[in-house]
Amino acid sequence: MLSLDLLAANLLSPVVLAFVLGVVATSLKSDLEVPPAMHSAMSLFLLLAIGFKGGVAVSQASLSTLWLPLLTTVAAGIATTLFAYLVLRRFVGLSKIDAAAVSAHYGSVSAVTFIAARDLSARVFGEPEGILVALLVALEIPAILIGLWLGQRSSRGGERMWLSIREVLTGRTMMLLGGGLLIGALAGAERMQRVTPLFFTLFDGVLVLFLLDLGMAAAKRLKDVRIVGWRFVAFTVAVPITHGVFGVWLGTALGFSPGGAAVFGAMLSSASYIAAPAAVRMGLPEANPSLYLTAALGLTFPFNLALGIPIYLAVARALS
Amino acid sequence: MLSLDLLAANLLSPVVLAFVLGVVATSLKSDLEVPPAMHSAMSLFLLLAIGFKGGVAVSQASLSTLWLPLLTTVAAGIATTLFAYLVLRRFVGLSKIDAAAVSAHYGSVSAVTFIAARDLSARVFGEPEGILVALLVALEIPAILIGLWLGQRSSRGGERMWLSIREVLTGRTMMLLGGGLLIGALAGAERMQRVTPLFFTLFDGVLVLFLLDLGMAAAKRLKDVRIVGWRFVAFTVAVPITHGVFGVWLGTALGFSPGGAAVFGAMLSSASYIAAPAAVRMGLPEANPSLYLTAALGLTFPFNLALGIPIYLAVARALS
Amino acid sequence: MLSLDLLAANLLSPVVLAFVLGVVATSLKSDLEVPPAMHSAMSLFLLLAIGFKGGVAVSQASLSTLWLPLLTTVAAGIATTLFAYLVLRRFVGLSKIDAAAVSAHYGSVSAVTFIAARDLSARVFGEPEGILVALLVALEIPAILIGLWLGQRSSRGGERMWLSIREVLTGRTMMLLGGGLLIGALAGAERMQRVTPLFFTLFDGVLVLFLLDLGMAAAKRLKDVRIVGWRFVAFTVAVPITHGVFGVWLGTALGFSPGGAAVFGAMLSSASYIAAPAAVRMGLPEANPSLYLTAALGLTFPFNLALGIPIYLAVARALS
Amino acid sequence: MSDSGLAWQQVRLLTIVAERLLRDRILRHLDQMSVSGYTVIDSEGRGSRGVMVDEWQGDNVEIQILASIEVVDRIAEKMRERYFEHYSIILFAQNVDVLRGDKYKRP
Amino acid sequence: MSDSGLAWQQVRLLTIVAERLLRDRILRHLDQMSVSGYTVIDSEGRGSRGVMVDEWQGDNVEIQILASIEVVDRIAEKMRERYFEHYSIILFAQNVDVLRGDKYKRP
Amino acid sequence: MSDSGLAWQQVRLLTIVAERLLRDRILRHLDQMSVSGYTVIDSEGRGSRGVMVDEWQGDNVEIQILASIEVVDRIAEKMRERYFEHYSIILFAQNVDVLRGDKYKRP
Ligand SMILES: Nc1ncnc2c1ncn2[C@@H]1O[C@H](COP(=O)(O)O)[C@@H](O)[C@H]1O
Ligand SMILES: Nc1ncnc2c1ncn2[C@@H]1O[C@H](COP(=O)(O)O)[C@@H](O)[C@H]1O
Ligand SMILES: Nc1ncnc2c1ncn2[C@@H]1O[C@H](COP(=O)(O)O)[C@@H](O)[C@H]1O
Ligand code: NA
Ligand code: NA
Ligand code: NA
Repeated sequence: MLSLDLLAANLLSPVVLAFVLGVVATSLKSDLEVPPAMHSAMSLFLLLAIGFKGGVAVSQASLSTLWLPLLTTVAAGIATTLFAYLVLRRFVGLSKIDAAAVSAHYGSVSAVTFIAARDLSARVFGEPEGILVALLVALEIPAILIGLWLGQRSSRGGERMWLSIREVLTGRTMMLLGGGLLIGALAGAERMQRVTPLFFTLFDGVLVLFLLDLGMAAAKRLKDVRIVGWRFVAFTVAVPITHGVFGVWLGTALGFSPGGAAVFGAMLSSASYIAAPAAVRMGLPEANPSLYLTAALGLTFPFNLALGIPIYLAVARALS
Repeated sequence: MLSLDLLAANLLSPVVLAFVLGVVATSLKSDLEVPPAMHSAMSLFLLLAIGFKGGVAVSQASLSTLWLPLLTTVAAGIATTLFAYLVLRRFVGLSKIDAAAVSAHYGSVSAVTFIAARDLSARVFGEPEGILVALLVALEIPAILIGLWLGQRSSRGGERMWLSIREVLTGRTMMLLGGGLLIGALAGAERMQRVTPLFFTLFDGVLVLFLLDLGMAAAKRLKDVRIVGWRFVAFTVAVPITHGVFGVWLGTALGFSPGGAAVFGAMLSSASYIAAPAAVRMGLPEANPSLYLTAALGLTFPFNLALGIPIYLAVARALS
Repeated sequence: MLSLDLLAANLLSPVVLAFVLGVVATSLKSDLEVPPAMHSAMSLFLLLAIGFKGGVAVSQASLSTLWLPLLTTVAAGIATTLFAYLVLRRFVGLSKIDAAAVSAHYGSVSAVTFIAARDLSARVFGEPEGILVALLVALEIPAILIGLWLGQRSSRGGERMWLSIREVLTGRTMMLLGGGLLIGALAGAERMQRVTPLFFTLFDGVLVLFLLDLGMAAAKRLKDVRIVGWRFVAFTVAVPITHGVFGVWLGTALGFSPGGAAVFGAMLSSASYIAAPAAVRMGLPEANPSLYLTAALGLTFPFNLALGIPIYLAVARALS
Repeated sequence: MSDSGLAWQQVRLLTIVAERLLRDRILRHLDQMSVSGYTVIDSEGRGSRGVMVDEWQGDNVEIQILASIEVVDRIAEKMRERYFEHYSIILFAQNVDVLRGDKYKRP
Repeated sequence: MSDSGLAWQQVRLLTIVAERLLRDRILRHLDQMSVSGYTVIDSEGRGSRGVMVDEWQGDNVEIQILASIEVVDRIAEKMRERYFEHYSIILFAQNVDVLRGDKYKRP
Repeated sequence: MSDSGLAWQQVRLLTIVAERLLRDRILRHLDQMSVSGYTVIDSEGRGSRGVMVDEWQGDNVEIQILASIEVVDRIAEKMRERYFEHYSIILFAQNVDVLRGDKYKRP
């Protein structure tokens, strides 16, 4: 099912190779480093650019076709959060607080995984649906809210919960993705054309630099992996695959193209490591951050980048 | 006179929408932020790129046609500074020092307003005259000198004045605009071609990012607006309009195309918020910085960006 | 031999003019500055992009044609290091330690000199051989090892030597150049195409910004020039010319095109100011850093940028 | 305190090192506590927790506050109560000499 | 001062926090005042003025100077005279222990 | 030490300012010396040497370490032995008050 050239096309792409270079550099204790300001600049650029792309797509779509996918996405975000929570409680045996914290990450979404999936998918199947970006925005928040709610039932401080929710809704990720979406939709394809050379043409190149940086960050996280236990490690692979295959099926049921369904699968599969950690750290400070950071950035992200995405593409091809 | 689609073309441009996003993010107390190093990098890029563009234009113009516009621009810079000073003394009732400090800003020029005007003008009327960049450089300095001189008559320390003048002339803005102009003129169009993809093709995209950042800065400045009084607020709109319409008329009289005249109007209308504040802070430390920063960046810049520029375009169209 | 239009083509290129602007700004004590994070970001970009370019070239070359140039390059790196050491001991009269430290720089290579030479060469003779980048990587290290070894014979601490060697091999420069080379070679031309707009199309523009920054750094270094004595200053010009002409001859003997031979000459001629200083500072701390930094960055780099490169081009043209 | 003609006065300098995420909250506390000002410096660090959740903005911040003993104690108390248990945060205090000491001594 | 074999000596540490615009001027003063060195750190802050005119380079700088009591007083006096009235600037001083104390004690 | 109900305890604060190149080595020393943590700040500076070889990463770093007198002396001794002769490096120490003093007092 998972053809070799799909794997090769993915593993030999500059994006994945740059990630590997980052991991190698950190393992060799190289003094290579990406300045923090450059990291922020690239995040900002990538999120805004995704927003713009999605906004242009939305401006060309009829709004009536958006509601069903949007609602389905929110429902899927809630379902995957709860499923991850159950697995973490029953199978991994985490405490309530830790399980809630981790599940918030696995119900939410990683924008970079989305981008990498979109890239490979576009090369294999042609451009996927543009409205997927709108779904990306919709998938980000619900899981975090559910996770915070699950965790704070067993903890003090509901006030803290509202503070955290406020922070997620006005946080950078939402501002850039959501704001970019609005700008793209309001300006429309023609007016956006003058910013195309920066935001669209350079996108893949910036992604390569960003993944070099993420590779270094992921390798640092991996040092904590000994602490977490094999059941937890198994979780970080098995649950994403489950979510991913479920997502591909759901995407196909929604009538997406095979490429779109594969990207939708990768979205459900991915775990947030930008918006969720900050929100969970503020809202559930008792939870152990090593757990969710190691899992989302150190294990699930590399897994999806290298193997997960080709798998979801293969599943999408098989289902179509 | 001010047609609706001109307004729409402006307000729905990604540049203006990005500014609004910045204002909104700051109002919502979002943690969105542009790293200071990225801000500096973008300023540097934009100023150098404008210089390059102007230099290439100047290298293609005959120098004999440059003298009249240059002298007129310097004269106009002095005239608008004095006019602003009078209005601030008589109508707003500022102290001599504060009036001098603020008028230095309104006689000088904002490079970003120039760029935004050039952009809209190019879309509506086609590319305006390239030598406008040389005028931009010429307009920057005189007002600051006049302002410092007006202020320091009533204060101690002529030594301080010379220090400030030295600093304006060797300051970043002059180095990048003036240096870029020289490089562009010396290298010429053909040799500059290899840097076109970075400095010219990406220009509009970088401008969008820069305005996101300026939106956040402007919103922060606006918090001080309560202190300044309604007469001062009226000044920040009425005087720029006056300067702008005067500039359009002057540009038309100089034989510019309608687009060029509109851009020239926007230049005269705009208030400096990079070069002037630093120079005035050093040269007139007794002046209240909240006044000139709130006015130039918090009020006049957004006004021009949203409404002023379309107005000057409409006036130019009517006069031509 | 050195035609005037070759000189003009070089001196009026935006890259050289930007360097001059940087020197002027620093001499005028301007407050112009490139944020450190932007400096690092540009270094990272340029090194990785060179690596990518070379990797793509290597992926298209047959490996059997690579061995001879590679071995010759390593031998030339050792030879130039030893030659520089002899001149520094006999003619300049430096101490053993200082001579070893400086010779490590002159046997190694400056990536920016390589790029500038490649640029001018491409404009004059057409694209030079792509495998030159692989030679650049090979030329970097041997001289540093020889220099450390020369210096540490007369000093304590062999342990320190191994630490330094480890650091050179895992240092940023190697990671980015070597890692980029591997990525480019593994991914191949077709897969790299999506990152072309960032890494290849923008390359020259970024180089202009980088040289503005280097101009400021070089001007700062030049302040120390009084301390070093005229014999040392003579060394910083005469030895690079010798190395450069030798390199052009060697490149021609290796069968390179005239452009390729000229670039090879510029490589041998150039002195490292990124990798070597850091390694030498750690491995030979007794050596005086002002010597090697002033020489490599303050004297030899500007000389090569302005005059050396056109000279090697003229020599290559004469030899072909 | 020195022997010169300058009127050095003693106040207390409190330094807080905390994970970046707490930055805005701590500054909001300070704004409410009649502090005359503060200085914030980006920093990195290692400690007993070593958590860095905010890849975006880098590691830690160091916040320096000049204030009277009482105010410094009140701030320290607040930090202990709110953040010591679950967050990466340390603080230390010392006496320093300032000119214009009244500036820092709002009650 | 500690009890170890190390020869700790007391000198004075002066810390100046000022708006970025003053940076180069203050350093020029220091160069003229026989100071053996200084350390400069970028910082942000809020104070009684809270002015930031230089969007370009960010907020404040913190400058640390190790020197003798006399030199520190001379610097403080100069800062007060030149900048206290109109600019955002504060300073504080304290005693610290250094090794190689002579290094910091040029007259 | 203040008079409040808070249990301030005295420990020693060591500040090292060194050229950027030494950063990772110094931190490796600290990791081996049973220090409970450290804080690192980017800085620039001028001193008796004023060497900056690492254009890439900027100038100096300032490293702050809270520890017992003994550990601080041990670190200072190590720095003197290894780096004072050839590198740009200075250090100073002072007493500060902390809460939870035991945290910093591993032997
Ligand atoms: N002993 C120490 N000396 C200096 N800084 C420390 C020390 N311990 C902790 N820190 C700083 O305080 C932050 C939080 O510490 P912690 O709460 O122990 O994780 C660390 O990231 C360091 O920046
Ligand atoms: N009480 C304080 N504690 C610490 N830093 C302060 C304090 N007051 C002022 N500052 C710093 O000094 C700068 C100038 O202060 P000011 O002159 O009061 O505006 C501020 O931006 C802060 O960085
Ligand atoms: N007197 C001083 N006061 C404050 N910082 C200093 C002083 N002397 C040196 N430094 C700092 O320590 C670094 C190294 O000093 P040095 O070893 O003297 O070159 C300098 O770059 C400064 O950042
Ligand atoms: Na998910
Ligand atoms: Na104006
Ligand atoms: Na060489």
